[in-house]
Amino acid sequence: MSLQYVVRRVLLFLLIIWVGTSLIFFLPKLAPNRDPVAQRLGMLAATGGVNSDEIDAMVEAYRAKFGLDLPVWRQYLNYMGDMLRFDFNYSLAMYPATVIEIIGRAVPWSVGLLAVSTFFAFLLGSLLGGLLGWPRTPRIVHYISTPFLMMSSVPYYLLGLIVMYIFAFKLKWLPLGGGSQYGTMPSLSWTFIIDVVQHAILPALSMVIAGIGFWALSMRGMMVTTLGEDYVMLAEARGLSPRRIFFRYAMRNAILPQTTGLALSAGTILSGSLLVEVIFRYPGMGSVLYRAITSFDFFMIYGVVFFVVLTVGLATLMLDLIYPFLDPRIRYSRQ
Amino acid sequence: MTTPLLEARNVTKIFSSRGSIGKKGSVTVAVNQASLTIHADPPSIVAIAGESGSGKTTLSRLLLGLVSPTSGDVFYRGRPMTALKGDERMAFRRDVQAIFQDPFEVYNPFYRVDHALEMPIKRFEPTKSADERRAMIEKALGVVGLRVDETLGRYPHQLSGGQRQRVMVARALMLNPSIIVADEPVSMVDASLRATILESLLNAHDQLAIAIIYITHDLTTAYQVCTSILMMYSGAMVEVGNVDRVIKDPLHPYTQLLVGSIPLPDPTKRWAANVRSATSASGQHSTSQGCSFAPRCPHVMDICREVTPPLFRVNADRAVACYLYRDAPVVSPEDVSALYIGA
Amino acid sequence: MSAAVLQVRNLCVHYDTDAGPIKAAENVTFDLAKGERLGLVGESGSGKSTTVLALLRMVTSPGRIRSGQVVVDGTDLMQLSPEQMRRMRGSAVSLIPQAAMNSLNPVMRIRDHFYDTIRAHDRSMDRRQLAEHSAQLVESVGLRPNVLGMYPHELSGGMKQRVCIAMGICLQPKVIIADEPTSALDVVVQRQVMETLGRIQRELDAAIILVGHDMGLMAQFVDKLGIMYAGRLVEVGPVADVFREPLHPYTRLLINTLPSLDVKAVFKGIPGTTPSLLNAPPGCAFHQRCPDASGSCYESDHVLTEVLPGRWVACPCYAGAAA
Amino acid sequence: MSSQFWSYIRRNPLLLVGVSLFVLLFLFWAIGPTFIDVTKARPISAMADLAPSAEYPLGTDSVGRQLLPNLLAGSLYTFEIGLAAGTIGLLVGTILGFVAGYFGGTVDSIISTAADVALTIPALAVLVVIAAVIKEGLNVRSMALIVAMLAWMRPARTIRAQVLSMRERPYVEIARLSGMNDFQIIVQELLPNLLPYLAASYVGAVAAALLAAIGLEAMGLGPQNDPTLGMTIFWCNYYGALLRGMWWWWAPPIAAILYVFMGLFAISSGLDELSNPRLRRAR
Repeated sequence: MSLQYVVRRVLLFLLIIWVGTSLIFFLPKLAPNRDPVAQRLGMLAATGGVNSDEIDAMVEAYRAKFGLDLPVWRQYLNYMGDMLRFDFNYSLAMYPATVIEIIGRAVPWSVGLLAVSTFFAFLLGSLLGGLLGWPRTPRIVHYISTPFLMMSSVPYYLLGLIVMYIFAFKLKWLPLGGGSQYGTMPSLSWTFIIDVVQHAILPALSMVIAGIGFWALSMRGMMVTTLGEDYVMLAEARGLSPRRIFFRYAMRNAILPQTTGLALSAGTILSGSLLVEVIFRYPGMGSVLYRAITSFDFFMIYGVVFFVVLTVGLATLMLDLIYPFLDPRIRYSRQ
Repeated sequence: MTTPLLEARNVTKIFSSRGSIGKKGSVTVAVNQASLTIHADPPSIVAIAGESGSGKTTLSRLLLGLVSPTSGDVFYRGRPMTALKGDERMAFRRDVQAIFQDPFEVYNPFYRVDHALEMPIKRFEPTKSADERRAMIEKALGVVGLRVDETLGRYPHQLSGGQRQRVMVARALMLNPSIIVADEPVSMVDASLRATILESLLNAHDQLAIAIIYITHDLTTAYQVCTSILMMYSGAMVEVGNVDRVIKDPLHPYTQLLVGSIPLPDPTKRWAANVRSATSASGQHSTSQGCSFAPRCPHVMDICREVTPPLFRVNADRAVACYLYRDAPVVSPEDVSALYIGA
Repeated sequence: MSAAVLQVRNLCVHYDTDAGPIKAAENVTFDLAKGERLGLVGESGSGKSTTVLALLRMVTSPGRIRSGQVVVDGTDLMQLSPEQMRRMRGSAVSLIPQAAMNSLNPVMRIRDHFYDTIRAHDRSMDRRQLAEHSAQLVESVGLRPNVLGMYPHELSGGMKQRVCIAMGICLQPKVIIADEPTSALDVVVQRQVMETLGRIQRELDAAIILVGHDMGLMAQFVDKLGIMYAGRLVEVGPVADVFREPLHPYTRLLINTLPSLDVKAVFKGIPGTTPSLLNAPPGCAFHQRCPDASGSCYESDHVLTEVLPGRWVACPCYAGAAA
Repeated sequence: MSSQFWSYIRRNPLLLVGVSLFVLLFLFWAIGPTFIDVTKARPISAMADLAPSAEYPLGTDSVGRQLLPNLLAGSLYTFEIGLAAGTIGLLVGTILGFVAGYFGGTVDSIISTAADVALTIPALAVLVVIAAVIKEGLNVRSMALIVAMLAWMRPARTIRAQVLSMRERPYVEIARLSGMNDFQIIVQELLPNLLPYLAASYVGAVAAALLAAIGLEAMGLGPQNDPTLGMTIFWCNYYGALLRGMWWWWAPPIAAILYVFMGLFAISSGLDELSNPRLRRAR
């Protein structure tokens, strides 16, 4: 892998973060009714409350950094400085908690759910897709997989509502929502782990079911293309067993574009998982975002959006850096 | 002397794939300082021969104005190609026609074959009525021996490879060009159908006075069709001259190697086992300096690796870019054409 | 003649389409002796590629082998179970493919291609033996052993083709099928690759079938030539005899079309086009283009018959000679 | 031509299924309003929390919307948003894709990088920022515009890749030798061959726009006063319809969304087969 490749990928990553962060700054500026954040702050200050002094101080600090008397570029520099230091200010709705504290608590839940369900969806989906593209696969597999393929176009959270109704509400097999039993403290005990897993099953299931079909569809297409390659034909002529051809020659090569697909879909998958969290009241970033939206907690919204962009940016960067290890044509190109 | 129809003067074409994000760029010198002159009167009939990667196809695309040179100039009737605008450019487009290698890919799969024949008339002679167009097309198909009812109204995949290529010949002839650049016109056509295509090219030259540039890797058909030949290796011209002399008595070590490797269709003349004059091109890249054939050449000398050899005029109708012949006078690029015009 | 190592009898391959069967190979019959070189030559659509696939029993749907025998060293491949057939591929009959550019798995090292091939047939070798054997093989085709550690895209076209040759002989097959092995290569490399192939084949004393459309290459390489036209084998005979005195009218016309360095500006083609293999009209497949066609040619197809010692032809012009 | 079309449709039942699903849906939208009073989709049109009955075929919700009119109006609004956003996205994406693929060079680098960046940043995240700021002012039209802003990248990418591979085809060179200029080549030579891809991209763009719009709405970031399907799901979630056993509230919008997505899926699978040259050449 050439250094140039790594540098270019890292530059692309930085570009993504920069564009994403700048959008968070500039998009609200386009709003017709001036600065919604200032408005919201003014409203909070007017209502007063227990911490009215601190709120006044916060409003003052905000005005010093982003007041309308400041030129936009100064505001932008102040803003970028804050972002680089991960300083997203206080949560407007859950004052005096800071945005970063709340996000810090939510991130592990989100990443855990997202990583596990994407892993299984990708793995099972690719395997199923491989089988569907393989001529020796029995017809029964095609029939069984049809519902999965159709489900691929359905948004995760709708499936979430359906599985929730069936398994939690009607059958009462699994908890209705949340990340763990209400009131339990996180610990490394078996009871807690089992509790967490039980709560994660339904949200994960709804993402995996829809995901399997999605990956199976694209894998099937890739598989058909790969099977038409000369090296697969020659592998058969060399007397290799069908098993060997399936795994080492067909699946191995068809999975490469799948990985690229995974990087390209990272944003969509993450968006979907945020909504699943909302449906299941799962204590991740999705629920935080949902609460922030309903309570006009702008600092919180911007903080979560920044983290979402960061997560997706990091995920694609990682996938892009792993890819050359899967594909020697890139690894060894023109050294 | 009249103004040449087409002239390439010291053209170099470098392809650099500019790396997009995550991809590294690379540089290929496809054509290196090549000069070439084609006359309309009397019409030249020249073969440009070489193996894949020799730059022959790129040179043809430079002459067709489909790519522009990195350095050097291509002239059409004395005017630099880049200066051609509007009507002049349309005149050039019509006057310089081409036949390509793959007789399937030259057809837009969306249309019937008629499209390929109608489109140029519509563009070059917009005043022609539908009936007049039809008459032109039918006449052109007749010239190449195709029956209208077996050709028109069909999709490209419904015709055979030979038929498709003959339609392309008809298309080129229909426009009354001064020159046809034929890039490997028969290499993807079955042996039994090659003859008709080559014959119609030769007829176009003999009877319609159309100049022909025949680009090929196949020395036997080059020998059959053309009077002169330009041998290319790695973007440069290595041997230029009368086709009989070049092929029957090759002088450049590379031409010798190539001629010796032709699989002649004669079981009594098999490859002589001991004539292996050059090593294989096992991937080593030619250096920027010196003769690009030097790494494979059995007669390589020190100077070959240092200075690129110019063309040496060995006799009246032949020049060779090899220091084995350095006693002969050097030919300047402008004079190269004298070697193969009217020969 | 010594006992044939390969006997092909009445091999028929059809492709089923909505409009009816396409008879891609019809009654293909020939013998091949140990160490013999057979050239199978034909234009596009002549059925030579289909025949290659059928010899390996690798015709896939919608195609199917309708009938015929392919006997290698006394074993009829058509009677074997799929697993038995798999074991024959590569070990009894091996293939050197047409498009060497894409014939190697781009994400596998050359080494693993060899290991895969050997292990598919023989699990007894350990890693060291595999490595030694593979190194010998690549050296035998004129490559250095360090090629084994490379990936396909690091090799030139000629080197890849040599790798494919080495892989084709690694189990010492009795019959090697070389399907246009040099069609993507330049003439200089082509000559070198063909010479390597010839040397290896002689060393193994294997029989070889060279499939292609290039009569020049056939003239240079093979002992015996089979001409295919429209799915049928129309003539088989010693290569020198066929070139000197072709018997079938198609062979005669085909040889006439070949450009040579002796005559200039004379072009002889074969008028007409290859007939459709779908719903082919009765009679000899060549009758529409044949200058000598007469009565029986329009009615029935002709069987390949030995008209002179070693010379087989499917044409009634020589029916008398057969008697 | 038409007989060819029908014989093709018969061989491609998925396309037929997809198209039929949409024909039925259009009929529902066309004929529905004559039987169903759409104004009853507003709050306080009836008693709250009523189960389905003869009077209220799909019941009512917690603020007294009648749910059958709600479904009729909502599905139409939602589809309008998807269609409008998908159309704008495809149009912009196609133009950018053509420009990038055909002319290459710096223009291509800029467009491709922009598409890559925009594709990586989750659309939902950007949309959330926009929608949160102008939440009160959202209606069906502004919703469509917001979603359209991030619907152009995928079409731009696919079209660019296609144009890039077609640009070097010999038939494009023949067209140039026939005196055609760039514009004529794009319109007459390239575009017709891209029609199947454009159709498939269109379906994909509409589906993606729907997905984004419904997703935003489910977060509450949608037209507050129009009963789109996504907003209905938001209200269900907001009022805990599922936990209260009010299946008649949440099930119909889900069924409607499933219906639309299945229809789009069937059409796109059918078109996929159409645009796959290997399958087409076999005919």
